[in-house]
Parts: sequence; structure tokens; C-alpha cells
Amino acid sequence: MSPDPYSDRVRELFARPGHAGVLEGNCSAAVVDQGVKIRLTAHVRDGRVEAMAFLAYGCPHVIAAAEAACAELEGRSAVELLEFPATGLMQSLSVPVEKTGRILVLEDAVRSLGRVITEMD
Amino acid sequence: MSPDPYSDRVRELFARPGHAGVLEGNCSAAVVDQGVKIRLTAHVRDGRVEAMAFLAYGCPHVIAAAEAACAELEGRSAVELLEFPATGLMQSLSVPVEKTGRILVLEDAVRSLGRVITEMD
Amino acid sequence: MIYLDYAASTPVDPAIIDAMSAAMAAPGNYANPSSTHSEGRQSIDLISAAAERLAALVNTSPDRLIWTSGATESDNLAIFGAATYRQDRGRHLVSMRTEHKAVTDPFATLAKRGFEVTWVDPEPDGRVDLGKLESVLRDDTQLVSIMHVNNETGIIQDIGGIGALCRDRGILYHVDAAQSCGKLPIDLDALPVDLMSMTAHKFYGPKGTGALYIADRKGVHVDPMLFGGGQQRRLRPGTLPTQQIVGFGETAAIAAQRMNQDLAHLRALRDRFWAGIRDLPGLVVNGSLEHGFPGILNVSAEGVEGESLLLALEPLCVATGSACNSKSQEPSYVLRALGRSDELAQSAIRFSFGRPTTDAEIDAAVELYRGAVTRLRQLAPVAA
Amino acid sequence: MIYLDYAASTPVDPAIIDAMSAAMAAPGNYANPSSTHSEGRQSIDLISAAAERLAALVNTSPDRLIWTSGATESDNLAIFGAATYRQDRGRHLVSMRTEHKAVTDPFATLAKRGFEVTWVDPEPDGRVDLGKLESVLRDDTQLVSIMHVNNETGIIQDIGGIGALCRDRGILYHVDAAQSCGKLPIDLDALPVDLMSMTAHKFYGPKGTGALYIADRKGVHVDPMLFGGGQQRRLRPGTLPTQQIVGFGETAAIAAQRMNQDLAHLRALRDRFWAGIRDLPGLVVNGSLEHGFPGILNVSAEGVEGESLLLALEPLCVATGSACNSKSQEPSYVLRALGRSDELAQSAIRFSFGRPTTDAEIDAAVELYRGAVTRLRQLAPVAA
Ligand SMILES: Cc1ncc(COP(=O)(O)O)c(C=O)c1O
Ligand SMILES: Cc1ncc(COP(=O)(O)O)c(C=O)c1O
Repeated sequence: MSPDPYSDRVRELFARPGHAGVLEGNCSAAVVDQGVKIRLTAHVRDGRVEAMAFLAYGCPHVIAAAEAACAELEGRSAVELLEFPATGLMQSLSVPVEKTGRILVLEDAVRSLGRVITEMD
Repeated sequence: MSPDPYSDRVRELFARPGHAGVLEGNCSAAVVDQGVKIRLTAHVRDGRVEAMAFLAYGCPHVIAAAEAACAELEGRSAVELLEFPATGLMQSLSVPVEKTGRILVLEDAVRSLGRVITEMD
Repeated sequence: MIYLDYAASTPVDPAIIDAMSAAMAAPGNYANPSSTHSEGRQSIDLISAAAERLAALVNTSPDRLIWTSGATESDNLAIFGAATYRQDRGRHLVSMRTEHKAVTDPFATLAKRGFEVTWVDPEPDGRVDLGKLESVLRDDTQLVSIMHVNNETGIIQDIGGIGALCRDRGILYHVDAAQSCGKLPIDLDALPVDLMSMTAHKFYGPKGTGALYIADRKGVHVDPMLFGGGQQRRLRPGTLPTQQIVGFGETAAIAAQRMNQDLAHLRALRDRFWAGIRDLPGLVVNGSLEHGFPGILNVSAEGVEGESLLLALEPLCVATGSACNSKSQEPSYVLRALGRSDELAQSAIRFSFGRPTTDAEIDAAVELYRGAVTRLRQLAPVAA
Repeated sequence: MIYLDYAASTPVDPAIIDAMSAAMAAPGNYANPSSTHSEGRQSIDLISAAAERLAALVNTSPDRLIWTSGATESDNLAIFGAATYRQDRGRHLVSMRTEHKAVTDPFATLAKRGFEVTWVDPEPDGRVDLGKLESVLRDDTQLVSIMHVNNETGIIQDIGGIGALCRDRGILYHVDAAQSCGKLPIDLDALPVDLMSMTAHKFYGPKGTGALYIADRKGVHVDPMLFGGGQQRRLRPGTLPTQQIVGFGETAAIAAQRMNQDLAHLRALRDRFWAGIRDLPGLVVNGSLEHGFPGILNVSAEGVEGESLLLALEPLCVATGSACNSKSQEPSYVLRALGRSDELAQSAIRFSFGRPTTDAEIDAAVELYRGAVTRLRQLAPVAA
């Protein structure tokens, strides 16, 4: 069987990205690379991410990964953002190898956000 | 429509060659050429062919032409045999051009028979 | 599922399927058309009748047509065959980067084998400017290949005008008519065209059967690519696939009858679709409505990523890039040759309409497209 | 009409026609298999399933198979493709004059392009002597092509033995299996064969669809002949003809199931036929009963002209020479290579039997043959 290029989970995240949007506040990071554009915004309290949102221009895997990252990172500390590895997402979303670079752009954006939060402290 | 290579007349003559065989007597001629073998025998009276028969090894057009020639030449004089042109047969039997040489072998055989008859006179 | 990918391939008309089935099973029809016995001749008759029908569709004589396995093979046979046949006269060839890969790849290969290829730049709408074309023609030019209807944009080239330039100079003119054969009127008797590629599966016929037209004119000939049993005057050997050719013939006969009706239908659909989406901001038509075949509408949307757009459009079946390279992630080379930025080329969707397409499908497609573009723009960091 | 020309082509099994029809009309199935949308993927699935079935028939993996338009194209792709791919290592090639034209003509063309071709002479029954073959292999030999079952005589070559000689020396071995695929057991996993040509229409499948097996082994590769959309790993572009490939897959599945039964049936028919005619004087079997595929019996009759024999045999549909050159008036080049005189070669009739052949048809054929030979001998000047 020739596989559907998108897993059910990717389809679900792409169709209903609950974290799409912009959170007002001063924690935000944006990265443009590899034809992908990502902007992350967050509400931060006590060095922890209370809420996080994304805007993304990119393929379905990028959008799904951004949505999954936002959901996953809420409640985490800036340090955790700084060390955020995209590998977990690549696996759980079965991202094809040729798209690895694009998911690393998301990783970049998350780490930038981590830095922004750290610097604000 | 891609044509049947054999006309109805060729098929008829090939299927029922009434003049196939050998007539006992001393008027006979044989020619071997172009992969074709033809033997003609005749009953001759007063310089005229009373009856004529053929044996042939060759393609259907050769066999049909030999049968047609025998039928046509009964009653003719030796001179007529000597001048026998195969062109009429080629037309009436729609012989394809690439087989012209084979029908000329039949012409040869008829003319040889004409010579045999003339020499016997 | 709403299928708007008729430029990639089409469903086969039931009448055609019936004719093909009969050509495979009915006694005699399945015989090898190379055989001399009555059954073999029956197969030849079926093939001759099909040739008559295809020849009638494009107004030429049946003995000018060589059967192939599709337009890819026809294009290759025309280009390699004519280039090598005439290589002693000269080795300069002319084409455009907006051609199908089945044309550009053979030329690229010839360029590696000692031929010189000039690629003429298209005008912004994709058409070739005859003056520009004329300026690259040389004494040693042997072959020009410029298609009739572009598979991505639908743009229609002036094949009569191009052919006239070539004929004046004794240059062969090859036309890839994969997207126009059976859809637009083609009069090979009147056109200054030497070689034309056709394929059945783009106009409701079976996949895997094509034809190459070779004009009956001095100097027009192709060297064969395949060697074997002497079928098709040694130009293209192999047992003729009776059922495929019968299917192609039936396809041609139906198309000849329906052409005007089909064209009017496609124009109405295309206009309805465009009317439904044109007020969206930041849309760019790739090609032109005026000079385009109405079965194809290719639109880019600023600020929208193509792959996500395709997914957001489901259950709409449409194409980005041409069918033949829709798997690749790269922006269409055709649209880039038209001067589109990578981003704009990436967002292009080719909507292609067909006989079975209904107004209701168009309306649903309009709604899906408006929704998807709007949603993805909202999702993107830089709103349009 | 009594059809005994199954080696030329076969009627298509109704189950296969049904599968092909569904692949052309059912929603989704008709989509272009190159398209990414769900409908396109449905077509790919159909094609993958067909590849599994053909691969199972010859015991290899589906990704080793390239779809083509028939054995003629497979033979050309294998021979030109391997010869040019390996031309830097050497330009010596080996084949036999008893091969099909789809093999001998490509080699003859390569000989004109700077390759050296050695033609190994067959033994009187048509088989190759392994010692003789070995003696012509050289350090610069790159490719050997010797078929499995001969299309005129039915003789079976020892492809395992030939392949072993080649593999020992790093030479590629190509087998034209057009007449054996689906009829004799073939185990590509076990056989030392690098390239194998197959075609569906010789075993109850559709005409115009073939395959080329390319072994997964270092140094085994072919340069493509056609260029275009990147289909089939660029080895053979063009829109894949879903219905044709589905038909081929179904053909393979049925053949795998029926092979033993088919073989027993053919053997019984061939033996019945031979028993019915063998007492006629002056008969010569071209090939051999012992080493021949039982679906084919090729017999010459001394003193009988072939074309007249063919007509006298009506309504029997049989072949003189192979189907692909049965139109030519020349005696078969294959039989001449076996040492037959022109006259004896001319009189050869190839009887080929199939699944639908009945004992009653065999008995009628026996009567027709006895009658025709007897009558034509009586008609001939020099009786046998
Ligand atoms: C313009 C053009 N040329 C050639 C082809 C190749 O045709 P085929 O699929 O018959 O090989 C296509 C379609 O894929 C096409 O659109
Ligand atoms: C031995 C052999 N090779 C090749 C071919 C050519 O096959 P196709 O008709 O599929 O091109 C045939 C049949 O004609 C054949 O018998």
C-alpha cells in the first residue's frame, strides 16, 4: 500500500490547530528559513510558559509540529525551551527525512523563544 | 479493410484444380526456377492442344495460374502457346507484383510446351 | 471526492471500455495483427479503423500515424529521431523551458550528446513571442519543439505561426499536443507542423497509448528508437496492442463529435470558478484567461504555502505543478520560467475541468478554495 | 476457425478484462498514478499489487520490475541500456541468430555503433552448447543475451547453465522470456540471470504491456532510452497505464495458479497431435520434442510449399516463421540458422497450443494437415 503522506495525527493537528494565533505580551520569537516562517508567542509567569501560540507558513508537517510543540511546551521552563529537541516530534509525527530541515526551523524558533524568556528574567 | 491476399477466383482454382495431374503422351515440358517447379503435359491433335494438365510446386498464385492456363489453353495452337503472355493471368488473378517472377516461370513452361509441340510436328 | 485533475488523467468513457473489451475477447480480435491468417487480418482491420478515426480527428491520413505507448514515447521518438536523422545537416535545436519534461529531458540529453539547444524565454503569460523565436533560428537549426497547450498553465501557443517560421527555413517543427488533441480543433493538413505527439488518456481514453504524426514531406523523418519485428514500417516495432489502439480510435471518434460542446462546457465551468474566487486578494493567474485552454486554470495565492493548501483543499483532487512531477517538493519549473518567485510558484494550484464536472462541484471547489486560502493566511505570520 | 497460434498471441481471460475495465472506470482508479491526491494513490496501490503478483510469479521482489510496453521494448531497454551503461568496461556482446528480432536487431544496430557482436551457432536442435558459448566469452564481454523458449521452435535453453558461465566472469546475462513467462517455472531469486524480458499477451494477458527484470546486483543497470517525468526511477518515464498493469498482474496471478495444469494440458495436446501426423513421410521436427516447450510444435514437410500449405490448412490459424515476420515471404531466418534448406524452412508450420485448445481441435488439425500435405505432394512435379 502506498502510504498516505500524512499520519492521522498530522491531519488532526493540521485541521484543528488550537494554538494558532498570537498571544499579546512581550515574549515572542520569529524565524524565517528554508522557506518556512514561524512566529511563536507566549504568556510567561515565574519563568514558566503558561500559554503559547504559533503562526506558521509551511507544509502540513510544519504546522502540525508547531501545534504539537505549543501544546507540549505549555507549563515548561525557559531552560526546557532552550534545550528543546525536535527529534521527538519528528518521530511522533512521522516527518519524512527530506523535511527534517523544516522541523529544525521550528526547533530554532522554540529555542529563540527560550532565550527571549531568559533574557527578560 | 486489409485485403485477403487471395481473390475468390484464386481460392477456387487452388481448391479445385481440375487440370492437376499428368496426361500420358509425349508432349511435356518442365521448368524449375525461382523456387517454383512446373510440369505441363498435353494431348495434341493437328497441332492443337486437346487437353492439358499441370503439376506445380509453388505458392497458391502459381497453382491457380497453372490451373487457369491449362483451362484457357485447351483448343489453342502451338503458336498461341509460343506467344502466351502471362500478363492476362496476372491481372485476372490479381497476382501481387512481388510474385511476377513466379508467374513468368509458368509462361516459360507454356512456351516450352509450345516449342515441344512445334518440334514434334 | 471532487476530481478537478482532468489534465493529469481522465476516466475512460464506458463506450471505449466496451470496445476495448471486445478487442481482447471476441474470437479473432485477439489474434496477433502481424499474422497473415484471417484472424490476424481481423485485428489489422480493427487497427486500421482506429487509425482512420484518429486521422479524421486531426485531419490527416491514417498512414501518417505511428502508434506508441503514450506522449512520452512520441515526444522522445520525435525529438531524438528527428535530431539524429538530420544531424548531418546541423545540430542546433530550439525549444522552451516551459515544455513538459518529456520534451525538455530529451533535449537536455541531446545537449550532452553534442547538440546545441537554445531555450527561448516565454512572455509573462507563457506564450512565445514569434519575433524572439525568429531571432534564434539559424542556418544549422534542424528542429523546433513548442507545445500546443501547456499542461500546467493551459496557455495555447500559436502553432500555425511558429510552424510558418520553421517551414520558411526548412526547419522541422514538432508539437507536443498531449493536452490539446481531442480538445481543440487541429487540422494537420493545413498546419505547417511536421511532427505531433498525441495521447489518449488526456481525453477520456486509455492510458498507455499514444501516436506520433509524421508529415508526408521531404526531409521529415525520424530514426527509430526501438528495433525488432518490422511493425509500423520499422519505425516502431512490437506487437500492436489492438485493444489500446481500438480504445484510442473510439476516444477520437467521440471527441470529434463532442468537441464544440465540450469546449463550451469547459468555458462555462472555468468562468464560474474564476468568478467565484477572483475577489480574493493576492491571486495571480498563471497563464492567461484570454489565451488559455478553458479546461485548465492555474492560480497562485500570495502568502499561502502550496502543500498545506493542497491538504486544506481535500477532498478536492487537484495538482500543484504538473502531474508528472507533482511528487517533487520543488516549485514548478514551468512557473519559475514564467518569472514567478519560488513562494508564488509553490502556492500554485492547477484546477482542471472535464466532461463530467458539474456546476455543483465548481461551487464546492470555490468554497473549499476560499476557505483554505483564508485559513492558511490567518495561520501565517505575515498576513497578506 | 481453429486457432493454433497461441505463440503469436492469446485471447485475454475474462477475469483479466474485468479487472482492466474496473481500473479504467471506477472512481479514483483512473487518476494519474503520479498524482499525490488520494485518487492518485489508489492507482499506485493497484499498480503495486500488480507488481507483487508478477514478482511472485517469477520469484523476485516487486521493486526489481520496470513496466514497459511489451517484450520488444524490454529487450531493447535491456540490450541498449546494459551495453551503453557498461561500454567503458568493454564493447563485446554475445547472442544467437535464433533469437527474436527484438534481440537480434538491437545487437545488429549496436554492431554499427562500434560494438562487437559474436553470434554463437546453435546445435541442430536449436540449443546452445555451453562449451561453445564459453569459448567465445572474453575479458571484454559485457552482455550475453540468449532466450528461454524460442518463439519458432519452442526449444528451451538452459538459462541456469548459461547464466552460471556469465556470472563466473562478471558478464551480464539477459533472457528474453516472452515465450516462457507464466508458462514454465522461473525462479529469479535462484537463477543467475541479470535481466529478463516479459510480456503479458503471450499468456492470456493484454497486448502492449511488458516488464523488464533488473537484478539487484552490483554492476547490473541499464541506461534509460526514454526521458521525461521521473516515473519508475527515471528508468522508464511516462504515465503508468494502470489498466494494462492491472491486467498483467491478474495474468500473472492466474498463471501462477494454473501453471502445472496448463503444462500437462499442453503436453497432452502436443503428443496427441504428433501421434496423429508422425507417420507421414518426410516430416522434420524443427527443434526437439524432448527439449521443447510443449506449447509449440514446428514441423517441416519435404516437397510441400509453405504458403500453399498455409492456405490448404484453412480454417486452421497457424504460423509460418514467427508472428512478427510472418508477412515476409522469406524462409524463417531461425530455421535457416538451424541448417534447414530454404525449401524445408519454407514448408515449416508452427502449431502452438493454448489453454482453450481441445482434443477435437487437435483431431481436426491432424486431419487438415494430413490432407493438405498429401494433396500438395500429389500436385507437385517431384513426389516425395
Ligand atoms: C504536455 C504533455 N506532454 C506529455 C505528456 C506525457 O504523456 P503520457 O502520459 O501519455 O506519456 C503529458 C502528460 O503527462 C503532457 O501533459
Ligand atoms: C521471443 C519473443 N521476444 C519478443 C517478442 C516481442 O514481444 P512483444 O510483442 O510484447 O513486443 C515476442 C513476440 O512477438 C517473442 O516471441
